[in-house]
Amino acid sequence: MSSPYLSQPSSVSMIMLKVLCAMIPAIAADAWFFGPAVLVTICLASITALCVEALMLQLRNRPVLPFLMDGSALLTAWLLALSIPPMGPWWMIVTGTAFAIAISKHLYGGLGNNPFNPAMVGYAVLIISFPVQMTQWLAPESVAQAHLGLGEVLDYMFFHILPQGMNLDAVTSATPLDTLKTQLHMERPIGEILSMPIYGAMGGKGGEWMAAAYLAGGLYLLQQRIITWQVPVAFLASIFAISGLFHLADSAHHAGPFFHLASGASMIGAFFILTDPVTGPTTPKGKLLFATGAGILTYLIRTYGNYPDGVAFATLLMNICVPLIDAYTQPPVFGKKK
Amino acid sequence: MLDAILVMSGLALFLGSLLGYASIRFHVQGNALVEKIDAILPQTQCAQCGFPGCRPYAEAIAEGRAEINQCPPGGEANIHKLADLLGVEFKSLNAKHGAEKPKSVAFIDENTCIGCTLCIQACPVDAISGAPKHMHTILSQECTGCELCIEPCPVDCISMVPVAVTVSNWKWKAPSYLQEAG
Amino acid sequence: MESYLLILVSTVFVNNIVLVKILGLCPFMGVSKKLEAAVGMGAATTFVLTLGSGSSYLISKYLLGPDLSYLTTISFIVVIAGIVQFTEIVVKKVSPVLYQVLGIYLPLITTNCAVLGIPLLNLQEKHDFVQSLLFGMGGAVGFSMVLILFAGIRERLEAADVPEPFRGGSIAMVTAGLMSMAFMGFSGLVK
Amino acid sequence: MRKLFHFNGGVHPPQHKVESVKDPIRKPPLPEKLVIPLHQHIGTAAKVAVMVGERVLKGQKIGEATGNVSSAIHAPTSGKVLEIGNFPVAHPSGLSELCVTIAPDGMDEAAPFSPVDPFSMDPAEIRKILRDSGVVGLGGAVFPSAIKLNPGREKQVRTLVLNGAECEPYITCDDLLMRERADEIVKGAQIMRHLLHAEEVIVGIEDNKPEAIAAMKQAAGDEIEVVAVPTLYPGGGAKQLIRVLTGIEVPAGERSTDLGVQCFNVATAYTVYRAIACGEPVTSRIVTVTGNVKNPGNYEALIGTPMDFLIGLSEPLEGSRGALMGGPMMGFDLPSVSVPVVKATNCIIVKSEKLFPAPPTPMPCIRCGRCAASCPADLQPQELYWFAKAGNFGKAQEYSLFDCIECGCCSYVCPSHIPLVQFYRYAKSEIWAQEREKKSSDIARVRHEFRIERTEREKREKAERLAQKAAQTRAQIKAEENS
Repeated sequence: MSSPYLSQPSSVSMIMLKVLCAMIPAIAADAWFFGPAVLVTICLASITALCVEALMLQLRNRPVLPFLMDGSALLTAWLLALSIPPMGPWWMIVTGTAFAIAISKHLYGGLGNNPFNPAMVGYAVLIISFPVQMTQWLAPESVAQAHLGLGEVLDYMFFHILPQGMNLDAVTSATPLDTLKTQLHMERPIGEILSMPIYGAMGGKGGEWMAAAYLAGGLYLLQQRIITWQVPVAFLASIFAISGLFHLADSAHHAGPFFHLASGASMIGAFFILTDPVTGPTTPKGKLLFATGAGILTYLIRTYGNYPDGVAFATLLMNICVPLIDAYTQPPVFGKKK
Repeated sequence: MLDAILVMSGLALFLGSLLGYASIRFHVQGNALVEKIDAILPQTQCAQCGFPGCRPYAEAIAEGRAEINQCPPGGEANIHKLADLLGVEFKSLNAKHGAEKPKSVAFIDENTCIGCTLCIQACPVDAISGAPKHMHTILSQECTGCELCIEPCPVDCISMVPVAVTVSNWKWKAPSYLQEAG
Repeated sequence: MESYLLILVSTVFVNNIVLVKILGLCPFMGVSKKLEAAVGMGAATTFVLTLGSGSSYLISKYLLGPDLSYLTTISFIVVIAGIVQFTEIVVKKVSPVLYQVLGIYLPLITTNCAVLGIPLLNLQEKHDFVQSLLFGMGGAVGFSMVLILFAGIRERLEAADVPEPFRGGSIAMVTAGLMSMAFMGFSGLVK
Repeated sequence: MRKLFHFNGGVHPPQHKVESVKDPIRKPPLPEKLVIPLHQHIGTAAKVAVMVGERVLKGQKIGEATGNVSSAIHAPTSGKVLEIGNFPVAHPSGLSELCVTIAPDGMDEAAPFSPVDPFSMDPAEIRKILRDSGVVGLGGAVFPSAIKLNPGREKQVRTLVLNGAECEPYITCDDLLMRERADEIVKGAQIMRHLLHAEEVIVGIEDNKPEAIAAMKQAAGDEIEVVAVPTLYPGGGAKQLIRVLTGIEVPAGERSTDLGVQCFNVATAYTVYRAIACGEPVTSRIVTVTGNVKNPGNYEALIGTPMDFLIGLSEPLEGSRGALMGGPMMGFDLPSVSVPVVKATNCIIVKSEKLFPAPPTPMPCIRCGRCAASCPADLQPQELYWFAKAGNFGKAQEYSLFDCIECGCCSYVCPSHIPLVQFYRYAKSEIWAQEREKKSSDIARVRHEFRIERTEREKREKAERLAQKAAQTRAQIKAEENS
C-alpha cells in the first residue's frame, strides 16, 4: 500500500442511497396523483434488478454482496420504473429491467464501465418493442372515470384482468406531451388543447407536481454535492431556450417553455438521468455541452419525432458522444493556462 | 453491343491513365514505416527472430515477410506496440524464437578467460573490451544481453547475470486488488 | 435550399447509412479500434463517396442513358474501384502510417456496400446532380461521424472490465446495436 | 495586506498536530551506532571519503559530492568508522544502499568550523561551501540547495519564498523550528536573498500555527514579510505556496527561477545559516515522532540515528505496527523501523489499526469527478486512472500524468477508495523504465550500426590491400619475365 493513508468516510453506496432518497418525494407525488400502481412497478423492477445483478455477478465471478449493496442496480430499477407507464404488464417491467442490468451494464463490466445509461437503454428497448403498452399511461385520479385499488392493479399487471365491466380507457390516457402532439396534428388550436382536463397549471395535471418533486430532490442532491450544477442548468436552460424560440416564432403550434419544463421527463432527466456520472462527461465544459445537446435533442424528438418524449433517446445519443466530449474538453492543467 | 463495349473500354482507358499518372506523381521513395518499427524493437541484435539484427527484422515486418511475435527480448509489451502501430491483432510470443527473460548482461569469469577474442568478434555492439592473450571484460553499460558471445567461447567463461534492482531503477507495482474487484 | 438541407440532415442523422440503413458495417467494425484510424478512414470514405456519387450520376445520365442502363452496376463498380485505387496511392504517399493502419480496409472501400449503395439509391430516388452530391456527402459525413464516435467508445472500452467472452468484437457489436437503437430516436424528424 | 491567490481543490484532513507540540525540541542521547547513507539527496550519491577503522570528528566530510547535482555527507559525531557497506535505507522499496557505519565515542569532538561572512564573498564560493556542507532542501525533496541558489546569468529572481506552511497532518518539525529558532531562519533567508539578488522575501505559514507566525514576525523585522496562508492541504507544496503568495503558476517541468521566484523550506534556510555563518555542516535535523506513541514530540536527531531508537524515546503504545516516514498523505510505509534517519526524514508516524485502519475494498470508479474537483494540479485523475489501469501509459502521459504531484487528495476523497496515487506512481515508474530502455536501445542501435560500418570498411580495406598486393605481385612477375 502506498500513500495517502487517510481517506474520507464516503462510499459509493452512500451516494446511491442519497440519490434514492431524493427520488422519494416524486414517488410519493406519483402515488398520490396516479394511484398505487407505481409502487408495484417499483417493487417489481427492484426485485428483478437485484436478482439479475446477483446472477450476473455470479456468472462473472465477482463478489456478489459488495456490489449488490452499492445500490446502483436499485437506482437503475427506480429510474426505469418511473420512466415507464405505472400499470404496465409485469413481463414488460421484468424485460426492461433485465435488459438494462444484464446487457447494458454487465456486458460492459458492471458498475462504472457502461457507456450507456442502463435505465434509458431499458426504456428505449421497451418503447421500440411494445409501443402500445408503453403509451398507456394512467390518467390522474381526479380526471379518470374510474379508480383502481391495489388489488385491482395487481390483477391487471399480472393477469391482465380488469374489474367487471371496466374498460382500459376509463383509467388510462396518453401523456400530456403525446396528446399535445397528436391533437396539434389534427389541427386543433393550442389553447383549446391545453384546456383539456389532463392539463394542469403548467404541465400535465399531477405530472407538474412530480416535476416539482424531482426539482426538490435535485436541489437536495446539489446541496449534498452529489451532482454538479452544470448538467441540470444547461439541460433545463436549453429546453427553455429552444422551446421559447419556437413558441415566440409560432405560438399557435408550439407550447411555451414552462410547459416543456414541467412536462414529460424534463425534470427527472435534468437531475437524475443525465447526471449519471458513469455515462456522462466529467469535465465542467463537457457537462455543459452534453446537457445542452441533450436539451435540444429532447425538444426536437418530443416535438417532431415519432416518440412521446425525447429524454431517453437524447440521453443515449449524447452518451455516444461522451468519450469524445471528454477528450476535447480537458481543462488546462496547473501552470499551463493561457 | 458496340456502344457498351466502347463505353466500358473508354471508362477503363480513362481510369487507367489517371491511375498511371497518380502512381508516378505520388511515387513513394523508401519506407518510413521501417524506421517506426525499428524504433520499437529493443536493439538487442540477438538474431533470435531469425534475421541478422533488429533492422533487417523491421524491414521484414514492413514488407510482410515476418510476424510481429518473433522478438523474445521485446516481449509481449513490444508485440502490443507493434500491433498498435500496424493495426493488426495481438499475437502472443512465438515460442519457437525463445522465451521472454528478465534483462541480463553477460559476465566474463576473469579467472577462466584465455583472451581468445572470439567473443569480441561475436558482440554486435562492441561491448567487450580486451586484446588477444589478454583478459576480456564486458562493458555492462553497453551490453544488450543478446547472448551471442556465449556460444563462441571455447572455455565457457561467460555467463548471463540478471540486472540487479537498485533504488534508482526500482519500479512501483500496480495495485494488487485488481483481480478481486474492479 | 431547404430541401438540400433536409437531404443532409436526413442522410447524416435520420437515415444514417450505418446505424439506420445498416450499410458499410465492415469498415465500421474493422477500423474503429483507434480514433486516429477512424478519422483517416472517415476522410478517405468521404472523399470516395462524394466523388463516387457525383461521377456515377454523370455516367448514368450522360454516358449510359436509358439504353445502356444494364451497365449501371458494373460501370459504377469500375469507377469506384478507380477512385479507391487513386485514394490508396495518395494516402500511401501522404501518410504511410495511416496507410499501414487502414491496411486491408483501404482497398476494401471498393467493396464497402455503402459506397455502391449510395449511387444506386441516388438513381432510385431520381436525384439531380447537386442532390446526388449532397446525398453522397451526407451519407459519408454520417458514416464518418458514427465511425469516429464509435471509435471513441471503443477506445474507452479498452480498459473496461468486459467479461472475457465479450471482449473485442462482440462487445463492439453490442455497442453498435445500442447506438443503432439510440439513432431510432431520430425517426420521424424528417418525413 | 498582501493579496492572496488560491489553487484548485485541496482537502482538509484531520490535523493531529497538537499532540507533538507540547514540548520544546528535545535533544536525544547518542545512539550506539549511526548508519549514514551516502545517497540522501537528489542526484549522484556522494563518494566515500573515509576508510574502515578511521576515527572521524563531528562535521568531518565522510562523503564527497560528485557530479553536477550532488551534495556532501558528514559525520554527525566523533567516533570510529565500523563498516562501509550496503544497508536497508528509508525507501519504499526496502532496498539497500551504500552506508557508512560509525560507532560514536561519546566525546562529540568537532572538526574546526570556519565561519565566513557571506556578504563580502563571491556568491560562487558560498555555493561551493553549501555544496560541501551538505545543504539540501529539508522539506522532503532533498534537492541540493546550492543549485537552486544560482540565479543564472540573466534570470532575475524577484521573489524568494520561504515555505513554513507545513500542510501535512501530524508533522510539526518546521512549526517548532520557527517557534524556537526564528532568528537563525531569518538570517539564513537573508543569505539566500543575497545569493539570488531577490527583491522581496515572503515567508508563508499556514494559519493553524499562530505561535510560529508570531515568532517569525518578531524575528523578521521589516525586510521580510511573514504571511499567514489559509490552512488547506496541499498548501505547503512549493508550487501551491508560490501560487498562493504570488499568483504565479509554475508548470511541471519548468524551473520557478525562470518565472522569477524561488522557494525553500524554512529548515533549509536554517541550515544555510548554520553552514555559512557558523561553518557547521548538516549533521542533524528536527524529526517529529508521533502517532501511536505515549510521548509524541520533536527531536533534533543526528543523521544516521536508527528510527526505532527515536521511537523508543517516545514510548510506543500497544497495537503499534510499523511506521510511516513523512506525513500520512505523501509519506511511505517504512519497510523496517530500524532504518536510519536521513536528511529527508521530517516525521516518523507510528501506525496502529486505530489511527490508520485498512481502507475498505476498492469499488470500481464511477467517474463522480470528486478527484478532479480536489486536484491542486487541475488534472483529471479519473482519466489517468483509467489509462494507468489499462496499461495505456502513452495516453496517461498525454493527459499530463507527470504534472501529478502525488499529493493524495484524489485518493483521499475517492468514494470508491481506489488507490489512485499508487496507480500514478506505478505508471510513472513504468514510463521511466521504458525511457531508460529506449535510451539504451538507441545507444545499442548506434553502436551496432557503427560496428557494421566498421566491419564493412575493414573488409573493403582488406580487399583493396589484397588487390593492391596482387597487382604489385603481378607487375613484379611481369617485370621479372620481361627482364
